[in-house]
Order: sequence, then structure tokens, then C-alpha cells
Amino acid sequence: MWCETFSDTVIEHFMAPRNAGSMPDADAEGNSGDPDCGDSLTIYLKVKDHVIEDIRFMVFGCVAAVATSSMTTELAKGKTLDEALKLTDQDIVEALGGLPENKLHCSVLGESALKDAIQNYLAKTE
Amino acid sequence: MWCETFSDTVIEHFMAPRNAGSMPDADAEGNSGDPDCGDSLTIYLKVKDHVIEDIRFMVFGCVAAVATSSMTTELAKGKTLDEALKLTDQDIVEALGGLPENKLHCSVLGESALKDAIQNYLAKTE
Amino acid sequence: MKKRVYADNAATTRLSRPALDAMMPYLTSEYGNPSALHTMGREAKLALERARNQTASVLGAVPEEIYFTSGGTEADNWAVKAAAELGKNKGRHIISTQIEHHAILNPLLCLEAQGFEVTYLGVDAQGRISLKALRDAIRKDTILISVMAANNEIGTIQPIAKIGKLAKEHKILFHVDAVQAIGHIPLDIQSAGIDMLSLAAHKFGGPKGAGALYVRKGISLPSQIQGGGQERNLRSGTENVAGIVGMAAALEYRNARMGSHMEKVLLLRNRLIEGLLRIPNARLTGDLLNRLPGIASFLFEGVEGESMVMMLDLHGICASSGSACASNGHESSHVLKAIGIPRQLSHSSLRLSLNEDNTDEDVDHILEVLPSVVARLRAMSPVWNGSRENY
Amino acid sequence: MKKRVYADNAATTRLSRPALDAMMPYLTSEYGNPSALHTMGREAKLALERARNQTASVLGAVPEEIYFTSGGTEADNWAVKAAAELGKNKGRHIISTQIEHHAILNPLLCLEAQGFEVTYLGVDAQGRISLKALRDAIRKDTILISVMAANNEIGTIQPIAKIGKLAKEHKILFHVDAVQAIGHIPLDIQSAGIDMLSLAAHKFGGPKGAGALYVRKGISLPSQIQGGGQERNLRSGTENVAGIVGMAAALEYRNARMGSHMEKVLLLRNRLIEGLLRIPNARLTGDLLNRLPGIASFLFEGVEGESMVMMLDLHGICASSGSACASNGHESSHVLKAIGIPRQLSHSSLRLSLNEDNTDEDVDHILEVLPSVVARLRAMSPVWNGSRENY
Ligand SMILES: Cc1ncc(COP(=O)(O)O)c(C=O)c1O
Ligand SMILES: Cc1ncc(COP(=O)(O)O)c(C=O)c1O
Repeated sequence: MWCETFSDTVIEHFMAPRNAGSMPDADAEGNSGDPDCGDSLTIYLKVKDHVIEDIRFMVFGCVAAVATSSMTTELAKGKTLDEALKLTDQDIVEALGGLPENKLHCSVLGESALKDAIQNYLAKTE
Repeated sequence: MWCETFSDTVIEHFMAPRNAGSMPDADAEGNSGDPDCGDSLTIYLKVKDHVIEDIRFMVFGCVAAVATSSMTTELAKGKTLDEALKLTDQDIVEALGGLPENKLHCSVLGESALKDAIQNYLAKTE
Repeated sequence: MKKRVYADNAATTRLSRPALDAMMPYLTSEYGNPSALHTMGREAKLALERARNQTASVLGAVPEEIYFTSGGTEADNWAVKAAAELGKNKGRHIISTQIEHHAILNPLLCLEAQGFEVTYLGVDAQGRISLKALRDAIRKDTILISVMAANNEIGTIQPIAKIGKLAKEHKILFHVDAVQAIGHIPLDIQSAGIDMLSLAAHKFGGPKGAGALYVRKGISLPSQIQGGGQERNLRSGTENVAGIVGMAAALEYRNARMGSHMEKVLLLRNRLIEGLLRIPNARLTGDLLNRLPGIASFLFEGVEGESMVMMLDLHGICASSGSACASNGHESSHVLKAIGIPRQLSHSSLRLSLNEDNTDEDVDHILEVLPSVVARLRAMSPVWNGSRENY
Repeated sequence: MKKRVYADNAATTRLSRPALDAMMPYLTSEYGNPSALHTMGREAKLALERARNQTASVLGAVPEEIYFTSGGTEADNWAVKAAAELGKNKGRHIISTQIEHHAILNPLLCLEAQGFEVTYLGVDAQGRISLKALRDAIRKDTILISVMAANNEIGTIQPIAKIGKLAKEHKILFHVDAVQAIGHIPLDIQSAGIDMLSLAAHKFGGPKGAGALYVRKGISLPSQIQGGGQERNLRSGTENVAGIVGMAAALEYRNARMGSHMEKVLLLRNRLIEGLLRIPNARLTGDLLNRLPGIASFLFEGVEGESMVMMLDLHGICASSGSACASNGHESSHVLKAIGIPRQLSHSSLRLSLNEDNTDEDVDHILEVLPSVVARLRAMSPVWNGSRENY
């Protein structure tokens, strides 16, 4: 329920998102959500030797969507693509110190965009 | 509506009814109401030369019924039978300083019992 | 100033101090709309959910089973009509009792007009239904049993747990109007097998304008009021935050002190009953044992109820005759009729209802005043054949 | 402490001082049940009838035309469903608009499921219905026209008097959801030809949990809740005396100061609108002239509404996005859709609603904070193509 307020970590990431911004020279990008439905996330990757060297995001969405995006990039940064592919929405929620029940779907936004970006990268480089 | 509270006169007659009590040697008596319906009034008359010399009542009923009974006997006492027959429920309500709307029917109780008593007297003596 | 004795607690109660204290912030600085996203909205929402937790925990329910309403009558209406709607494809027979509050009886009348059939169980002279009669009344198409936990006029408590067992055996929804019972006697929703239960805050030291319906998890009750989706979409409308918070605080306070309050109230009430039964031709109505602790209800032969209430009032005593809600007219009480009181006598009822706010002095004052009130009214009563002395 | 600016008065308002003061006796010593016969009951009943008189006099109605409810949603539900019940033998067609509150739309949906037919009038880009479209929609079997006086999301005021005239000409019942209008703009029931009107106390400085339905004399509306017979048998349940008294006091207070309040609020709001429209790609929604004085509603392209509300909240500003009631989900606003806003853009709405409690400093604070909030969110927005500078 909404009355379960956001964790401090969520608020902190919302107010000072890590890795926010676009990346014109990205190696790949991935999307999730639909702006017509109120949330949309794009994740940009810079990959070197199968490792996510740099990562950025642009998001249109609610508090949870912003925090999720920020946390997803934090968790993915420095990981190998294989490791990053194993990141689940639960991992993200946990790292955020939990999300209100009606916001849990937002964590899927992060996982999906990240997976999409990695798959796009792999498709391009194979 | 009930919220229109009782007039001082009503309360005064309720707390100290005039002419309350029975009259074993009455010349006539009259009834109105039905105890099954929650109100019942008996009026006793002593008549001399067509004048109501003495009058008493016994009542089972609400505040308005008690006050009405009391006021009816007050108004009738000393009147000729003809005059007394002309007493209306409005006269009684007026003398009481008004009654709440949902209690107006109580004033009819007084008028009816008085008329009944007078008619019984007239029937007996004719 | 003349002493005032409030002995009409079954009609409504004074707001308890803890309830008022709990409400004040929500009547002043904490005025957010619980649906709003910002801090003030979230504070209000938190207060609401805290109140839901408190209410659930007192009832032995889970918070998701509590739906807030505007009062007992709304909860009763909702339960009965929604259960009928929910069950109408299974059957159209409902069982209730002859002594329910009008908040149950009148919705049942509406349902009868819509083609439902209602069996109104009779009661014995003490106001208790018979379990055998209930068992006999159950049919294949019975979809709802609605029985009050305790009666508002005579205080009689029904064997709710046994009724619940029967209902469960026959897989029939069981609703309990517990408006007079909650906060007054222990009532365990789980062990009593209750599916739905109505309560009203103002009967246990909470504010007027707040109530609740408990609905057992898994019952998908149709909604009561449609709109913005509050109360999990079943009862829309901006929530009466202060009222709900006050209700929960009052309930928690009452419940924590139930034992000691009951004991105190029982002592006062029993002394009152003992004293008043010394009046000639006075009669206690209801069940002496299966009885709400606060309710002392009588018949004083030969005296009309409203005049008693008014004369007591002029002596500073607040009491009632018949049920508070029906006392404006000259209707006779359906409850007294059901326990076999003849019509005329039923106009001679008086209910004194105490709670933990009452004192020994209150009882003394009533015992001093009431006998002479009865005597004075009997002295001029045409339907009183007994002694006309002053008691 | 951080400055707090409450700019969500269309969701709910702070209880006004006169309302709180009027309520306190009924939350403490004056706790009688209005149905009780004794002094305390009569005092409560008097308070209720005083409140009814006050309410009626503000609305230009007579007291017998006012029925108290638990709020605006209940009043709306009652009006719409009861009018349908009342008229169903004459016809089953209802006319309303696409921008009503859910407290109207959802009951209408229920009626549609029961075989009624509803025409939802569209609105222009400012949110106004067309009288011609209304006239064209009227049929022989039209039994009800329900149109809101003013919209809660965009503040647009409808031409109520003209609608009332049309309704009268065709002898169709006319209901007005005036929840956002009462106490904010003058509304004359008589000259507007209104047959039924809903209001909610908490929108004009009264308490949550109280509302009213005005029903023109002579309309025999079916009852809303059945029970003890309160509200002339149409809306049973022990009355929320304190809430109702508070509502009437708030209404009287607001009404007496309507002119000066409106003037003050208009000045504040216009400064707010002017200031915020300097933000690039900001757009005012609703009608600039036919508009509630307190409502400033916007679209800030590229920014999602809830994140704006939350970031403002973290700066001490209480605002809302879309209607308060729908903002928990990711549903897009039906009102913005009706005025032709594309779906994506409709997620970028922000409503700031002021009342006479707001100050010049409040407006300053919003004008200081909001542009940078929009800028920060746009800086990371994938759907924003404009400048990413800080405004
Ligand atoms: C047994 C019972 N049920 C229902 C109600 C109705 O409650 P309320 O008047 O608070 O809506 C009452 C109180 O009058 C009652 O005593
Ligand atoms: C136009 C309109 N109608 C009805 C309502 C419902 O009022 P309440 O939530 O007080 O029941 C509201 C308020 O949310 C409203 O703005």
C-alpha cells in the first residue's frame, strides 16, 4: 500500500540519481516501459571486454521508477555482461531497501531495460 | 418537529397538572384515545345548571397528552356545557403556548374526551 | 446546578478522552487527504491504516478485513444488501430475527420487495432465539443469517458462537450486528464463525459518524458506495480520518479495560435493578444472565414511557423508552412485542443504560427519583389499578 | 523548520477555526443522540436543525430540502441512483459529461449495467460542454441530467444556469455535483433551476465525513440508507452531529466572506499562473475565465506528474497530479483525455490549488522551487526534447 512510505535509499536516489543522463556515444541502449502509460526508461551502455564500463539512464516516471533506474545502473556498473544479466528485480528492490507494494512493478522497469540493452549489445557484436 | 421544545406552560402543566385524579361520584365521564396505542384520557364531570362545576381527568400518555388534559379541564371548568362544547383543539394548543408539530394530535385527545363526557351527560339527562 | 445523570449510553456515549485526544491532530494540523501523494496525505493515510490495524487487532481480524463506514446503520445496510446481491444466484432466502434493529429490518423489507424471502425468528420471553428453530428454518436456498449480538432495548445477548457453528455447517454467510456488543462484551470473530460484523463508534466512546464492517477474507462483497476507490474500492469517499482515528482509539481503550469496566458497570446496574424492582408491578425485561452489562430495562405498569422519560429529564436524568430511534412516534416496540408483552404494557417501558462513566451517586439519584416519578404518573393513570401511594 | 506550503486545497482543506469551534461542544459535553427525548437529545437535535437552517439559507433553499450525508461521494451516489430509480418507469436515459468525478461516473456505470443508457457529453479544449450538444442529446426518455458545477482537476466551471433552463424546459431532473463549487463561487439553486445538488464539507473548511444532498421540495426521492428513520426517513443512522455542525459553520463562514476570499485567492492564483507559464513548454489546462478561483492546473511537458509531486513535497510543497483520487495508479486522467490531451502528455499534469489560507510567501516559494524541479526532471527525461537548462 502507498502508506508504506519510501525507504531513505529510495528518496536519496530519487533526489540525487546516479548515472542520470544520456550517452551519445553508447555502445548499445535498451528500453522498457511506455511513456503513454506513464513510465519509460532508456539505459545506455559502454562495454569493454564484456564488462560494463559506463552506464547511464534517462527516465520518465514516478519516484520508484527514478530510484529503480538509478539503482539498476549502480548495480550493473563494473559487472560483466553475464553477471549483469543475472540481476533480478528482487535484487534491485532489496538494494533500495524495499518498495511499496503498489510500486514493485517499477523494479521490473530497471531489469527489463538493462537486459534489453545487453541483448542489443550482444546482437550487435555477434 | 420534536426539536421545537415544549413551551413553559406545557412543562408546568405536565409537572403540576390541574384537576388530575378520578371522581367516583361524577355525573358523567368521557373517553378518548386507546391505551394500546399509547394514550388514553378519561374526563369526569360534575354539572349543575348546565355549568361544569367540577372536572377531573385521568391520563395515560406523553407529556403533551398530560398537559393537554390538564389545560382542557382548566378551560372547561366553570363554562356552560354549550360553551364547553365549542372548545376546539386549537384553543387548547393556544392556551398551552403551542405544541410541537408531531404532538398536535394530543390536543385532539382533550377536545374529544371533553365532548364525549358532555354528550354522555346530555344523553343521560335528556 | 442540578445533578445530571446520563443513563442513555445505549443510545450514544460521551466521546472518551483517549478518543478525543487521538482525533484532535486530525481536526487541526494533520488535515491531509489520505489519497494525496504528499507528506500530509501520507500522514493521513498512515493514521487510517493504524486505525485499521487497531480495529482489526481488537476484533481478532486482519486489517484487510476492516472496511470503514459512516456508522452502524450503513454497515448493517451494506452487509445485508451486499450479501443478498452476492448470493442471489445461489438462493433468495434469508434468516434473521424479530428483534433486530431497524437498520437490519428495513433493508430486509427492501429485499423482500425485490423477491427475497426472509424468515424472522421469534424469541422467547427473555429475548433469545431458539437454535432448534434456527436449524429448522435453514433451507437449501438460505444465503444469509443475520442475528444481532445483543439487543439495544432489552440487552439480551444471543448465542452467537452456536449460531456461527450452524451457519458454517450449512455454508451460509453469517452477519452479526454487533453495534451494542463491541466494546461491551468479549466477542471473538474467529471462534464465533462470524463472516461479517457491524459496529458503530459512538456506542463505545467513539465519535458519531464512524463505523466499520468486518468482512472475512475471501468474501467478495459488492461495493457499498462507488467513486474514487477508497476502502479497497468497496466504499468510496474521502475518509473521515479524525472520526476513524477516534473510533479506533476508543475501541482500543475500551477493550484494554473491558474486564474492569464490565465489573464496575455490572455492580452499578445490578444495584439499580434491585432497587427499581422494589417498585410495585415493576418488571425487568430481557434475560437476567445473557445480558449486556450496562442495560437495565423495565416495564412500569400503568405509566406511559415518554412521560417517564420527560419527568426523569426534568429531574436531570437522561433515560429512554423503547429504542431511541423509534421513540419519536407512538409506535409500540417490536422487541417488546416479540418477547410477548401486551401492546398496552409495551408503552410502559423504560431503559436505563450505564457505562463506566456512571457512579454510585448516579444510581443513588435514580433510585431516589424514579419511584416517585412512577408514583406520580400512576396517581393520574386510568390504566393503573394498583396502589396509588407514593413509594 | 522547512517552510510548508499547502497547495492541495481541491483535495481537502484545513478545518476552519469557526468550524472547529462550533464542533468542540459536540465532541465534548453535548453528546446526546438527536433521536433521544431528553434534554441532551433535544440539544443535539436543535444543533442539527440549526445546521440545516444555516446550510439551507446559504444555498437559497428551505431546511426541509437539505439531507445530511457522510460526504460528497455518498450524496452523488444517492442522487444519481435514486433519480434513476424514481424515473425508471418514465425512461432510462441519463445525460452526464465525460469529465465528472468518479463519484458520478462509477454509479452511472452501475446503472448502465442495470439497463440504463448514459450519454456522456464531451467537452471542448477548455473543458466546457456545449449547450447545443446537450440539447441534441435530450430524448423523450431522458430522466436525469447530472453535470458538475466545476471540475476538480482543471477548475472549469460549467454554464449551470443555462443547463438548468434546458432541463426545466424538458421537465428533466437536474443534478449538480457542486462539491468543488460550494463555498468557492456563488451558486443560486433557484435561478439555476437545480433539482438536486451535492456538497462535501471538507472542500470548504469543514470536516471530512460530512456532506449534504439538496433535494428540491416535491421530489420524492427513494431513501439512501434504511434504519431508524433519521433525515425524514431518507438517510437513516445516528447523525454525525459534530461533523454536521462543523460543516454548517464552515459554509456560513466561507459564504459570508466569499467576495473577499475569492478576490484574494484570485490574485494569488493569477500570480502563480503567470509565473509558472514562464517555464518553457508549460501549459495551463482548463478555462482561463470560467474557472474556480483557487485552481492552477498545468502540463509540464516531459515530466511525469507523480515525480513532480514528490519532489515538490521534498521541498515542503503539497500539490497533486491528476485528481487526488486517481493518483495512486498509473491511470491517465479521464478529464485531460476529454479536453484532448495526448496520453503521454496527460501524465505530466500538476494541480496547485489555493484557498484563503495561502499567502504571497506561499506563491513565492512555489515560484522559486517548481521551475528547478521541472528542469531537474527534464534533464533526465527521455521524452523531453527541449532545452535542458536550469530555468
Ligand atoms: C443494535 C443496533 N444496530 C444498529 C444501530 C444503528 O447504529 P447507528 O445509529 O450508529 O447507525 C444501533 C444504534 O442505534 C443499534 O443499537
Ligand atoms: C467534483 C467532486 N465530486 C465529488 C467528490 C467526492 O467527494 P468526497 O471525496 O468528499 O466524498 C469530489 C472530491 O474528491 C469532487 O472533487
